[in-house]
Amino acid sequence: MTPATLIPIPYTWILSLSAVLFVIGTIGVLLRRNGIAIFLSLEIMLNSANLAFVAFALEFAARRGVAVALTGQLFVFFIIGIAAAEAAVGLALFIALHRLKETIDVDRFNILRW
Amino acid sequence: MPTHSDLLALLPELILTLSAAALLLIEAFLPAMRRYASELSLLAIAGAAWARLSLPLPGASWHGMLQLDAVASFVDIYILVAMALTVWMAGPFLRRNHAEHGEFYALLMLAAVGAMIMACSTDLLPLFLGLELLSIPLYVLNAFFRRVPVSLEAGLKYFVVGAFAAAFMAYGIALLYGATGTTDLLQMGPVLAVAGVTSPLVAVGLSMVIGSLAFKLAIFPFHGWAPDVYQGGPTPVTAFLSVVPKGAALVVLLRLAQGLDLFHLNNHWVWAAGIMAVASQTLGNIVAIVQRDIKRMLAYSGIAHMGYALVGVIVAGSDGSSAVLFYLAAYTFMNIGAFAVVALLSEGESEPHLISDLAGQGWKRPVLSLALTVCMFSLAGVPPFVGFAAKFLVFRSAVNQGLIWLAVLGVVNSLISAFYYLRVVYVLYMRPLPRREPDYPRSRTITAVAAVAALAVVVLGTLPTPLLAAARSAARMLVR
Amino acid sequence: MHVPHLLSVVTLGPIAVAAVLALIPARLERLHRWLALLASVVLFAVSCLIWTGFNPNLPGFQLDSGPIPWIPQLGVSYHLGVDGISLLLVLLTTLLVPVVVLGSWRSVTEHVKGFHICLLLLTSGMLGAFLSLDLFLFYVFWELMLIPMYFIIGVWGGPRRIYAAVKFFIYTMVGSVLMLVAILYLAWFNHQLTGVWSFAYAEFLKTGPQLAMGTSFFSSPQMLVFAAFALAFAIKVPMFPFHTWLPDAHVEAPTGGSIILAGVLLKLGTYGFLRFNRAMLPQAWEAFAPMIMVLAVIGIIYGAWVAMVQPDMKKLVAYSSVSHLGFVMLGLAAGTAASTQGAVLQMVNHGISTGALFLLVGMIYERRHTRMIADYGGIAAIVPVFTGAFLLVTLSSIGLPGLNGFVGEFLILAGAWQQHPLAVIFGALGIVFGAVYMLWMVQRVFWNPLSNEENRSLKDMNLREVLAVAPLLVFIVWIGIHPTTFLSPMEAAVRLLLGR
Amino acid sequence: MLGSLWLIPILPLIGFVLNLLLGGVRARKSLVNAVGVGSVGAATAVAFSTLWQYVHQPTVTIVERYFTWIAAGSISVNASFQLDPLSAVMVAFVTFVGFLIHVYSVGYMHGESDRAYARYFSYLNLFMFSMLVLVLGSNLPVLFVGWEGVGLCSYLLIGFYFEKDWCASAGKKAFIVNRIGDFGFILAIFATFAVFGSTEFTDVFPMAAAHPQQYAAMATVIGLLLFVGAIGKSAQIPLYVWLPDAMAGPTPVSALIHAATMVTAGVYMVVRCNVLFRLSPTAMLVVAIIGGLTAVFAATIGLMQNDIKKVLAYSTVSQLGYMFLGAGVGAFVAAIFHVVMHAFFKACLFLGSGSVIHACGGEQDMRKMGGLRKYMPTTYWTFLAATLAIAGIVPFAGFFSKDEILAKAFEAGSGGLNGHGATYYVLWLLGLAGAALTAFYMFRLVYMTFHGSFRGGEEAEHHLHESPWTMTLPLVVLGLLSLVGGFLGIPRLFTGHEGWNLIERFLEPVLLPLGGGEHAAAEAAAQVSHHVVGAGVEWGLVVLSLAVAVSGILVARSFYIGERAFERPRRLADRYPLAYKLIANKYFVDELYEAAVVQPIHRLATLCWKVVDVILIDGVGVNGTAFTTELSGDLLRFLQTGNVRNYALSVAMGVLLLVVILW
Repeated sequence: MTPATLIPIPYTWILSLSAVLFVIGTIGVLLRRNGIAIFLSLEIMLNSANLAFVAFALEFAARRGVAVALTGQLFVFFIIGIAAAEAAVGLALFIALHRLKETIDVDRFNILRW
Repeated sequence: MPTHSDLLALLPELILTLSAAALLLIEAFLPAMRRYASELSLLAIAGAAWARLSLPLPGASWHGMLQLDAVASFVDIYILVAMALTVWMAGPFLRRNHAEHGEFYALLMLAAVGAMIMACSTDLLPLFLGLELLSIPLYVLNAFFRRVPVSLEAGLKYFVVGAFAAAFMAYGIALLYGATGTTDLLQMGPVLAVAGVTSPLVAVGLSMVIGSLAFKLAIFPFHGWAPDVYQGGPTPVTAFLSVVPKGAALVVLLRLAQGLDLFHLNNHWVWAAGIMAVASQTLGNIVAIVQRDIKRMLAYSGIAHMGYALVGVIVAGSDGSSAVLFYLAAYTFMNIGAFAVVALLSEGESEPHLISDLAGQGWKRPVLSLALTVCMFSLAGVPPFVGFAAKFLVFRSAVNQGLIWLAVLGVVNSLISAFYYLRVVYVLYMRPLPRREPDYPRSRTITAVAAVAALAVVVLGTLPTPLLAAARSAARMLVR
Repeated sequence: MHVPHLLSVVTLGPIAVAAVLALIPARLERLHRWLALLASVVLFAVSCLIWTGFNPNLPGFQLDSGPIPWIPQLGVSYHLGVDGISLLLVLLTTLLVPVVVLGSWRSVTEHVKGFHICLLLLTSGMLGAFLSLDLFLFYVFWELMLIPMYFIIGVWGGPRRIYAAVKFFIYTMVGSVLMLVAILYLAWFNHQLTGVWSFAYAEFLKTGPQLAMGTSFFSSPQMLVFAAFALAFAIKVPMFPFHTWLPDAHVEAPTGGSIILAGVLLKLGTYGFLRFNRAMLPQAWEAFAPMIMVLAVIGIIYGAWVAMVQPDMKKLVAYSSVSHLGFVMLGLAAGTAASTQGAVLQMVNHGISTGALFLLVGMIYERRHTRMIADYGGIAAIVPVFTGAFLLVTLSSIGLPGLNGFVGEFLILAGAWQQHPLAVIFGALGIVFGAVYMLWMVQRVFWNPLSNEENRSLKDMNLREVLAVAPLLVFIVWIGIHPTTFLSPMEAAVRLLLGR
Repeated sequence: MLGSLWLIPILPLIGFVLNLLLGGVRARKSLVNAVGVGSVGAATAVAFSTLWQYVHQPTVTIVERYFTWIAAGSISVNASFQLDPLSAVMVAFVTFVGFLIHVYSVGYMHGESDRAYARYFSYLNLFMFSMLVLVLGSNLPVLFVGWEGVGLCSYLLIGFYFEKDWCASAGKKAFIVNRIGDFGFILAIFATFAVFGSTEFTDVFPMAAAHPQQYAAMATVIGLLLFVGAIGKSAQIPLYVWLPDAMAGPTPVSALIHAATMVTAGVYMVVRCNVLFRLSPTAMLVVAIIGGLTAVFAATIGLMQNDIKKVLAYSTVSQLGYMFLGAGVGAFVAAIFHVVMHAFFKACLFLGSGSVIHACGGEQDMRKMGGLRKYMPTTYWTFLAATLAIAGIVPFAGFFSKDEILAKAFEAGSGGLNGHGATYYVLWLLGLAGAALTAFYMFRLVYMTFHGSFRGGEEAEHHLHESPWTMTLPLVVLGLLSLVGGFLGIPRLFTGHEGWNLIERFLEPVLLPLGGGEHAAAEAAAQVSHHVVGAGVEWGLVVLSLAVAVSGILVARSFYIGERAFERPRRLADRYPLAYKLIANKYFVDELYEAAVVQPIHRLATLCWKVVDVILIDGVGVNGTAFTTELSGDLLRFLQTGNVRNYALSVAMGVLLLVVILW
């Protein structure tokens, strides 16, 4: 096998996928009531951003005829790291909440309102 | 590989980060030292401030990703001062609530570092990092009293909406990157000037970035979290939250507005931002009128105030920018002063901070009440307090830019705001002490914080010249 | 004798004294009272120095203190100056302050320290507003008055004091916020013309008249700016539809508060009209004068009528102020030299007469803790001295020739007649109604059979109270018999001001 | 003395101040007398010595300027006095009568407490001061000072017994009704300033007299406005209502202020401004009509009053009417003449009635009097003299003055003055009728009071006594003056040449000749009419008026004397119940005013307060706004559901919004 035989996927497809993912994630955050589910939706949103970055990075690399467009790729790593950090904090929060109220249904947390 | 000068440029941030780490270690291995955590962090802040003031400003560094100019230093100092006041009042506050943990300060410092990074970054990458570094500790800090339901709830809400907004930020940056092929604002500007905003990628991306910044500022309609979080979170955290992220976000917005020259780039921008500004002012003020809890009221007032500040951002230019920077400083003092008093005039964290509970305190706690009164009048924008000078500058910039309608709506709004600020004052002085007198704690330190803030409000209000000079020179850097 | 920065001494002195009082423990009430009294008397003495140092032949501003750059980046400067018009009002203010201190000697019993601090801050605010020659500075002083007055009404006031205090504050602010925008606009316009940032009154005097008049109200910068200023001042005066804060504020405020409110604060409105609207925006003034005149006449008659049916003495006097200030506005709107001078003099007269009325009402309130006219009647025999004083003040306020009130009204109406006889005819009706409501009150309070036994034990005025009223009575007669003492200093200033 | 006119009013002013202080320390009455009466006495002395010098030198107008009172812009008023024949006459009788009445008061008021006594005299002195300023003032504003001053004093003195609410009300009524008049007066002053640029008599009148046509129109305006003031002060229709109530004051006050001096100020002012009136036929006519009507109208009311002072009050109103009639027909001198004569006999009448009331222990109802002649002869004879004078019987004072006025009215009619001949004839007839009525009600009063037998009950009769000398002395003096005073102005008719008409000759210079134009013609016409009316006609008039007066007296005699006294009037009343009711209730004028003026205004005021202020402006406007704001806050707060997902939604929506706008 030689790389030459590989058929590159048009970056627009990847972009579309990321857009779809982002929308899915957004809708997930807005509709799901379970804290973990919301949290996962957030992860989806972030990862859709990653996809977009990668896609653009590929495209730019191709256009500029360089091996890799660094900025885009870099960003992905940072976002992954940040996602991890958010995960840590988020899960900790949900555990504390569960301790307090035996539930992580976010709709149940509305003492503070009006 | 970062050069020596790059490291030096970030010395304040480094100092804070290291001392944060140190505090964590102390927390782990020298619990006895806990009691001095607050003092230690004050030392660290002082050090950072010294570094920022004494070291020369290198300007562009880190491959031009960071722009350490007068603006950055102005904001850094402002962040450090705000943080110093917060930390100062945090000591006795935590002691009172038996939550004296070094992490608190460590997290505060990290958040501050995040804000400082945001303030100086001209590239979207460090900007995003700073934003997250600012947000994540704050998620934790809001939920710091993890046995207090409201505190946890505040943490939850800030986290969910914050992360949501952050995701938007990330995706928005991605789109901008896609549209312009760069994440550097300074390079982005010319590209956009050619391309224009009409391309969907840019429009959407820009909207997402601006939106998530507006979220930090709690500008309508991104304000939803603010009242709940303010009300629920520990008071010093609220104080910090109400000024530091806003400072950072506003500066970023200014950099965007300047770098991309939004004012001329797209005339829709003026309308969009104008509507958001006026809406925040109106909603904030009108809803604040009916609030019973003073922290919640201050949250709404904060929404309104960011509305005023946004007017300056719209105007941009040296006039607008300097006005915004001045506004930040002014807002810090009056807001932190108010929260300091609130921290003292409450029987406990889980208790609501009802305005009506202040009845008659005016003559019982003269210094504290006077400080609160000064802050209230200043927030209402009554001379000779700094709040007036700030509003004056913002509206002046609007009028000079021909945006008289923004100025008029602004002053009308500050008129409405007088309603609820006055209520606090008359509850303090004109209502009798309740029969069952609330036993509010006494703390020299927090009183001192309040007094210092109030003093600053008066002095900066009567002699705004030096501060204004600093703000203007900073703004000049921004415009150039 | 020459004192450098005399005006600054007068304006900022009270703040300094207030700071001193702030350091003295609150429990030393007598000390606070005496210090405040001493300070206010000295203040009056100093303002008399201004009077002696004042050259009535110079039309412009004199004894300037400043201009000292204050916020150079914006062209804001600290600049005080006095001309014949502000001179009189400064004298009035400083005359009333000691009266207030004496009048509050017994009536203000709690938070004595706070009261006197507020009073002194208020004094600074008023004097500053009269003297400042920089519109930023003026605005600062103008708003500065709000805070202490808010406290005076709200803390030491009557049962509905909080409502009254907030109403006063918001009402006044409604006007002043738009004035702020107008000032900003003027500054911008001035910069367009001259290229310098400045808030100096002198500058605006030059550039203000050059504001375009436009075709319609909303397309006319000058008219819009005028309206913004006018609203602020009309509320302060107060002119007819904007007057409803006044009765509440007066009734709820403590005696001292009412005296200052009626005596000085209202004058800031009329003063503002003269100093800013009239002088800076002449064309717009021409356009608005008829409207102002109509409102003024309405105010004269309306105020008199409503006063007539008031059951509460303080409210009656409050509405009478609406009527009297209507005369002042009529004089200003007519705009002849005579009517304008009359208006300025009438500001002083009203300050003295109405101040005295509030003082006297306060005295009797201290004794019986009611202001209802119905609770009195036939007390003349029991408190003859008080009756005499009250009668004299009443006569002055209904404009009996030989007392101060007449001179002012006479000049206003006589001066206005040359331009607008119709307005004068209606205005003069106010003199008739004035007699009706004042004398009716006098009859129901002092004459008639002694209806209420509780009044039999009323005490007549004591020495302190006599001392508090005496200076006012002296001026009532003095201005009535020899008004030229007070008319001549302002003549040049008024001529200059109208000359524009 | 001629150099210091200010001395005359200043003395009473000093008296006023001193008496106030004396009252403060409750000084002895004798001290108060010394100050009160002394100061006025001194003033009188100064006045007469001044006048003595004045009449012994060519009659010029002396103006003394003291200082600039009010000066601003085009308005400039001097504090200055002027002495000319007119003010000379006024000063003379004001000080003289005033002095007498001060003396009288010493006796009349001795019952008061020391404090009240001092208060009384201080007010009285203040009145003298104001009245003298009024007559000496050399320009309208200064005159106005006195004008308002006397009004104030009348207010204070009517309400002297302030603890009686009707006295207090009467005082207030007097002041306010006068204020309505002053409204006109002060407008007249403004108009004068506007037209002539000055209000100095010595500037205005010559100017006006020199250019009649030029100033005719404005003269009408100013004249009518001035007359409004006069109507108020001199109690003419429709503003006479305060004077009868003013009788609530002590009787000497009624005598001095509400009969002799103050109420005649209106006449004085009209005569003073005669130039302006003569320029304006309209004004003249109005003055004449008002005067004539009042003369009769008041007289009819006087017919049925039973309160002795009320009768005199209405007779005063009526007599003032005569004076204005005189002025209105151009008989300015006659008007002033009548003012002076009236001062003598009406003061005498009031003082007499005071002495009667004093004797009857405060009783004022004539139905409870009668037959007092034998108890108090001095009072009776002086009173009778004055009555004959007012009735106009030769040779008493009233005859000459009143007859002069009627004659002039007739001349005006026959001469067709200003082309209103018919009207003036009617007015003359009214005057004649009034004369009859006057004679009737005055003698009714005399008969009811002094003749017949006492109806006041037994023990009241024991207390009847003649008054002390302090009271009778003034009576005697005034009685004599009512007898001989008229000789000051004996018309040419009697003596054959003008020379004997002293007062006319003395006052001539006050009537400046009008220069040129049709006014001169009118003047000439008026002059001519003098001679149109031949001596025969004049004698006829004299006889006629005498006959009328005598008939009035006879009717009164037949009504109220003898065993069938009081029957006829009762029968009349029964026959014409309506007329009786109407007159007995003074034509319900007070009630009318109450219903037509006072109540509506009061209601309107209440409406302004309760509806416009409280409901509209404050309720809807102010609190309404505040309420709306708070309400919208209360609604908007529910956007804050507390549900985190909604916040997230709003963020998403916000971004969407931005996209839409920015795109």
